[in-house]
Amino acid sequence: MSVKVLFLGRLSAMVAPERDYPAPLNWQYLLDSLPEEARALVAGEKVRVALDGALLADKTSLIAQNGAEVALLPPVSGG
Amino acid sequence: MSVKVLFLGRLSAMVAPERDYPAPLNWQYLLDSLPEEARALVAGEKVRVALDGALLADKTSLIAQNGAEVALLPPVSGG
Amino acid sequence: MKDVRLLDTGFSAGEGLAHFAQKVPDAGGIVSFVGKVRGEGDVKALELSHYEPLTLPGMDALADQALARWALEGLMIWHRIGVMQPGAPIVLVSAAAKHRRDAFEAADFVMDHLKSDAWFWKRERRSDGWHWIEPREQDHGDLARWDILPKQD
Amino acid sequence: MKDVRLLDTGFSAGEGLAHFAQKVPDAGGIVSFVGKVRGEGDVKALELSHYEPLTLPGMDALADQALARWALEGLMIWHRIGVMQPGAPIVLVSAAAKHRRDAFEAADFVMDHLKSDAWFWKRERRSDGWHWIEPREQDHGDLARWDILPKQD
Repeated sequence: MSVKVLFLGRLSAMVAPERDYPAPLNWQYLLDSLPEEARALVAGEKVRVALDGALLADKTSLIAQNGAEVALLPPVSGG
Repeated sequence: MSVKVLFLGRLSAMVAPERDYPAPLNWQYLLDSLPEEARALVAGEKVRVALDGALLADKTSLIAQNGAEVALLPPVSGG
Repeated sequence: MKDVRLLDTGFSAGEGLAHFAQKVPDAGGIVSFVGKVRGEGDVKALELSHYEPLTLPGMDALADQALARWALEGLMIWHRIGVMQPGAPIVLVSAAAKHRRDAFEAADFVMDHLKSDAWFWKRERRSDGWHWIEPREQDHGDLARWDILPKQD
Repeated sequence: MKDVRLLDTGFSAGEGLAHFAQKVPDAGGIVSFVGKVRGEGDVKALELSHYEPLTLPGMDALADQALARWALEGLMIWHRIGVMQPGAPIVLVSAAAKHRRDAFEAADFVMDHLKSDAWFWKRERRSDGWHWIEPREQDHGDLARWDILPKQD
């Protein structure tokens, strides 16, 4: 009964590349689990959230069930 | 005692790639020597003239001495 | 012709371009961009990470946008992931068209979007460790051009 | 780094680009344009003629203008003259810079000027003989952009 959470970009260094959480996982529980610096970043508007590979329009509505994958996506820099 | 005149682009087909003229050569003499269609094109503002490799600001002031090279340059199309 | 790839090993930009050019025999012009890891300063290595479920589908959708917006014979987008050394190619974008303006604008558009609107994260290793790179302000400005500029033929 | 050539025999765009890339190791981005003889319709061959005393000096001056206007690591301009078959490369322009906008704009600028402001004359052989080609209206419009657009950094 777990949810896999992936931390991309600088979040991977601030938290871990990935972590397992007990299911079901909601937004507040996830936020409260993070170290302070990461929590401020993740709560801010620049971090997007994907659930099972699909971006959430409102990340605070997150509820991830057993076996789901959540990805926390900070601002990108490609090319 | 001659001046070489080069006809570039479509002028080469309308007249010849090049022709020798008696020196000194002035603009009116050169114009008068051309077949009608070429004369109209050469007299128009789109044809530039170079004397010994340098563009003339006013082609009608052309006076080419013995051994000189005159080039008649119609509109370009490169790339 | 659309050729979108996420590559986890090195590639030759020259061979990529030659491969692409063969696929678009009717194109009068091909505009290409090659982006490389800069060797200046203290940079020892560059790492590009991605998020599998979003990155390649996002690149593919970007290619479709460009193909819909400009009259192209073909579009190639190759992007590296993983750890690269200075001088190594990171990205190769090539747009082929009958008329060069279409090719220039499409390649420019794709690069602007890859830079600050695609799912990649970049960090550099310097002598004092890894540093995350964020897009420059200029990159966001470049991106905003495409919402403002009228479509040109 | 400036590499301006008038070529009277065929060349490989891929080899030209590889050659150029080696000369600009510090460039973060290289934008290239390859223009080819179009094979569509009835075109059997293309001939490009030039006027020796003006053509290469004009290309060289064009390169200097671009190098003065943008922050470039290098600029390559290769242009064919003579008779070419469909599919053969006519022109290869490559601009290398630390930042991609400089490279894109410089390559675009050089191509616009080569198209309608350089000393070349072009004719096509079709089944009914040779036909002279004049610049399209679009080409003159493209050229005028550079007098209007503010210089961007």
